[in-house]
Amino acid sequence: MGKKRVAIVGTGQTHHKSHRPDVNGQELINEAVQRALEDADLTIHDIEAVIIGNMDHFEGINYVDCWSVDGSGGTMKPIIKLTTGGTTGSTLAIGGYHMVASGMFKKVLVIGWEKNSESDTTGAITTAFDAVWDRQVYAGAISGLAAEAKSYMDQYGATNKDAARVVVRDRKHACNNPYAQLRKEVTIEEVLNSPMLSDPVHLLDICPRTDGACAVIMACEDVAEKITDRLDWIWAAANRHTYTYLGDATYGHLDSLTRASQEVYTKTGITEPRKQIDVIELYQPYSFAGIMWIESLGLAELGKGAEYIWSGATDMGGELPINPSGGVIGCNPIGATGLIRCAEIALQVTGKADARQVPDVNLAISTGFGGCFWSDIILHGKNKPDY
Amino acid sequence: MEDIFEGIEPMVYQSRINIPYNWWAGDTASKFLLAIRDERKILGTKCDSCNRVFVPPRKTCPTCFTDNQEWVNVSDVGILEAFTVARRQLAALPGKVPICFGLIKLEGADTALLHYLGEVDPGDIKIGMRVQARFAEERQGKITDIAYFRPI
Amino acid sequence: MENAAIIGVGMTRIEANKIRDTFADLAWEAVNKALDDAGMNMDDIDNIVTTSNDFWDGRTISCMAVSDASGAYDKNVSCVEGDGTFGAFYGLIRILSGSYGTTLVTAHSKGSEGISSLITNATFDPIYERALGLDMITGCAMQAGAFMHRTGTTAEQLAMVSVKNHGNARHNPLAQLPMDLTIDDVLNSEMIADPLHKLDCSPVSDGCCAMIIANEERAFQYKRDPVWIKGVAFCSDTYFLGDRDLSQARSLTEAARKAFAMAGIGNPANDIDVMELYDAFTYQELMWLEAMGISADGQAGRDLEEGRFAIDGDLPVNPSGGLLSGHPVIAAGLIRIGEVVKQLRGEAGQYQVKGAQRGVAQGVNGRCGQSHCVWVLDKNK
Amino acid sequence: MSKLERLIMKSGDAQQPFNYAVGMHGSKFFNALKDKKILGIKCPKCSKVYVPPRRVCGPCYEEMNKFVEVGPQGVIGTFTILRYAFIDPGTGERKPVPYGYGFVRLDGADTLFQHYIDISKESSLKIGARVEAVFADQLKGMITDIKHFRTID
Repeated sequence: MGKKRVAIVGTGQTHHKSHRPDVNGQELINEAVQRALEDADLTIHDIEAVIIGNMDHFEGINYVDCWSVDGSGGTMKPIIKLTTGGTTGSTLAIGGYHMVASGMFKKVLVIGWEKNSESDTTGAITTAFDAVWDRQVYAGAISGLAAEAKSYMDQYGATNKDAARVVVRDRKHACNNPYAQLRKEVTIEEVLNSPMLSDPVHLLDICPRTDGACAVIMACEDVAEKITDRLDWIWAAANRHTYTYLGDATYGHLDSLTRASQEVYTKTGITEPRKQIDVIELYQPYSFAGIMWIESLGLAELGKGAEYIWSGATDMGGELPINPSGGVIGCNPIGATGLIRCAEIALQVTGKADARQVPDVNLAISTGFGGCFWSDIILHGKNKPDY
Repeated sequence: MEDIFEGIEPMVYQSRINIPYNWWAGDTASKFLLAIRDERKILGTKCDSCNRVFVPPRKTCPTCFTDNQEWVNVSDVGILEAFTVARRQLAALPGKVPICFGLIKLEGADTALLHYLGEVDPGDIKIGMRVQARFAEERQGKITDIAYFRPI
Repeated sequence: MENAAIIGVGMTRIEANKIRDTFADLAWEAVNKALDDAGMNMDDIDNIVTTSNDFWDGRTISCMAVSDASGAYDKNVSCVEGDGTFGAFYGLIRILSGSYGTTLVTAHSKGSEGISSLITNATFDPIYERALGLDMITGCAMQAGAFMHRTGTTAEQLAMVSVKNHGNARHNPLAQLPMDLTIDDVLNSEMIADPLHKLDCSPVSDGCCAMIIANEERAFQYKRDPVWIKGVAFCSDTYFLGDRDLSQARSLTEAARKAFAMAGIGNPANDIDVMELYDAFTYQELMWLEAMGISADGQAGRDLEEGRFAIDGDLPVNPSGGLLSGHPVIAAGLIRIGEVVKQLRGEAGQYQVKGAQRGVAQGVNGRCGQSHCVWVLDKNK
Repeated sequence: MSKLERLIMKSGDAQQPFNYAVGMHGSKFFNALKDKKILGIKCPKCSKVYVPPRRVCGPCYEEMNKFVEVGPQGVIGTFTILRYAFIDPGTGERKPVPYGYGFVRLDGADTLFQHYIDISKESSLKIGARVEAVFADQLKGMITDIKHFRTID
């Protein structure tokens, strides 16, 4: 696909927390950027362009690309902002890919961030939907997701217990990730007994609110191979932002992820994702998505997602580990979240994932979710793509 | 073609985005604002690499991208680099016009601070004039703890 | 850079209040005009980039509003937040990456729906600045004063930009404010923030622009002669106004230097036939011209007086009337590119610059020209 | 750094007012709502009926211009009951909870219409349950002219 092959040469994350009173937004961004530069053994002067994103109304700052240059290092460099809601982080990663693949920039710094502690997250997300039609009754991401889960349960008979199993997995995985916010195991009973937020979603089914930033450095082939021999190659990317109104969406399976993943599989010749993919970082903001959306990814037949989860196949040590980092259940600085998925996969592919490392990763997937049931997907590989 | 909107007046839905924000100042800005609040002192941070002194202070030098370790006291007196006088009652203005804004480069600083100008006839403001901070009587740890800068 | 071209442009009229239209309605109109212009249909579009701003639209994920109406239903799509020149840049990049043959780029905004003073106050840092109550006008007024102080540019020269651009708009059927003005009209208009009078400032506007960019192979498959993209670059200065010499636009100087070098422009003052610049305020047109090396430092006002930037001058600037005659934020930069395309195709009607072969468009993000994007377009490959 | 007081800047009563254009399709919908009629719009190509009405059928990329009356009864497509407190961005105040949040497939429509669902008979709330619109006492041509949907016995 690309004119130039593109690889990730460095990543950096903050230690994600419920709130970071010690730093302002620019300083939070800077922590992730400095870590990514250190990881790639580069300085800010090596960076040719910066792509940044978040969701404006979480922090109430307009023109964040311009405001953030003190932290991002964008001073006297090209900076551009991409924003697509929850998918922002994965949108940024795809943006970084195109910037480098174009041949116009050799090294690009990609930054996603959010300080969700600075506002009411649900209040702010509610403004993502149409003021005239949707905003009156919509109640943030949890309400839409709850409606999705309810529909799925109705169609396929899944249970709260099935969903809780996903939480148990991700919270256990998060204990291996020093950057995760929630690093404490939970039991199925604890999930089921946690307060009901929006039927059928309990408090422990849903991701936390987080302050955090993530930075990823991408480079073109000839430069990347000089920087390091531990490269995460971008094989393909696709997305679908299928719906404009919430009521148009198909509830119970994530159309947008099915279509985007099919595009990527077709481009790269993947016919049996369950066998060919070694690890997935799924943008899974709540437990039920861990069952439903793996069906949309083609890992299980419709209605069989829970069975696959219960088999242990997606646990560490299983056939196809999902969310070794603890995923979004472990932390969710929204504008960074999709990029964290990408960065975590880069760690997996390059063997830098320490306690959360999945052995022998060759092909891996990171995804993004957001907006009106929108999906982004990136296929990563250890070997240079041969096209 | 039939006009499907015949007799329909276009409607407007009046609403607002009203989300309360709590911005953490962070340790660097807190130190700056507390020094103004508690000691009526204006602090800057200094970059080890380029030696520039930033007011308002920055944790990291925007150009060198290294952490600014050193804190320095700067003067409460400086030179006016740019200004305007708001004459129309624009919605963002917190008080009645005319309101005078200026960029003030304090002695000892390499960057200019954005603030109000006061105790001056708007017509007498000139770029290059010397001004001094007038601190607010009641200070709350905000940028408005400096009430304004006045000519000297 | 590999060859890529603009093969379709569609614009709504720029108006003070498009009360009948939602964002989706605006996008539908502009996109269909662009498709018609190019002789394409939606199936010919490989991917889509929409450009909008959540603050101006009063909506988080503002791009969601125009997704269906921009044809994004089952296509790869992305969304830039910022000026339309930046949206177009990303649209171009997605072609140069080899991933897509054509990109549809849109940019929209409706200034009429919000309160621009409050929206632009939100560009000021919430810890060090926001409570002071500045906005885009008072911020830019300080810059105007600093620019005039350093260069000796006069209020009359600023006013002359307004006279020229509103005058040019009389020939542009899409412009919001065609006006027959005198320098005194400008100087006697309400003083909003010293030194900016009402007629030194661009209006609040609604509008949308759509554009189709193609790689070389696809550029020849449709109706129109392609207009070739020869150079594009963008650059950001520091955020805090007090960190910069506010009277200079060094990030524009850098962006222009790069874009001109890509396009092989050695002498910008001579090698460009037409320019569409981001004149949100009168002083900006002069300041940007100097920063791009079109006029010597401090000389743009004099060059203007001598008629150099008039439609029949040797380098016409903003023949469409510019932002002063209609400023739908976000769309404004994409409209600049679109206007240059019209000029190079020879389709600008009564504001056509004779024999225009090569043109420059510019867009701005952030406060007081922090971040600039410069495009060089050419009639010839 | 020594232990420092950590300051917070507050936005206070700052807010961003907007005059959102309803659009002609929406205006026609609300005009009809004053007569307790609910309008959808039909795609000339795929015949799908959308509520709320809008100009473009996304999948077909076609302009739609045929309004059709739908409802006022329908079935619950999916729903949830909101139980957690959050800030309503339209008011800046906490929104009263719990409330029923429903996606209703109105009779004659293909898409789901979001609105409140009456939760006083919670056990009757099921996907597929029939519901009807309950109109407000005073009709003003606003979305709140429908008070909520309630299940039909």
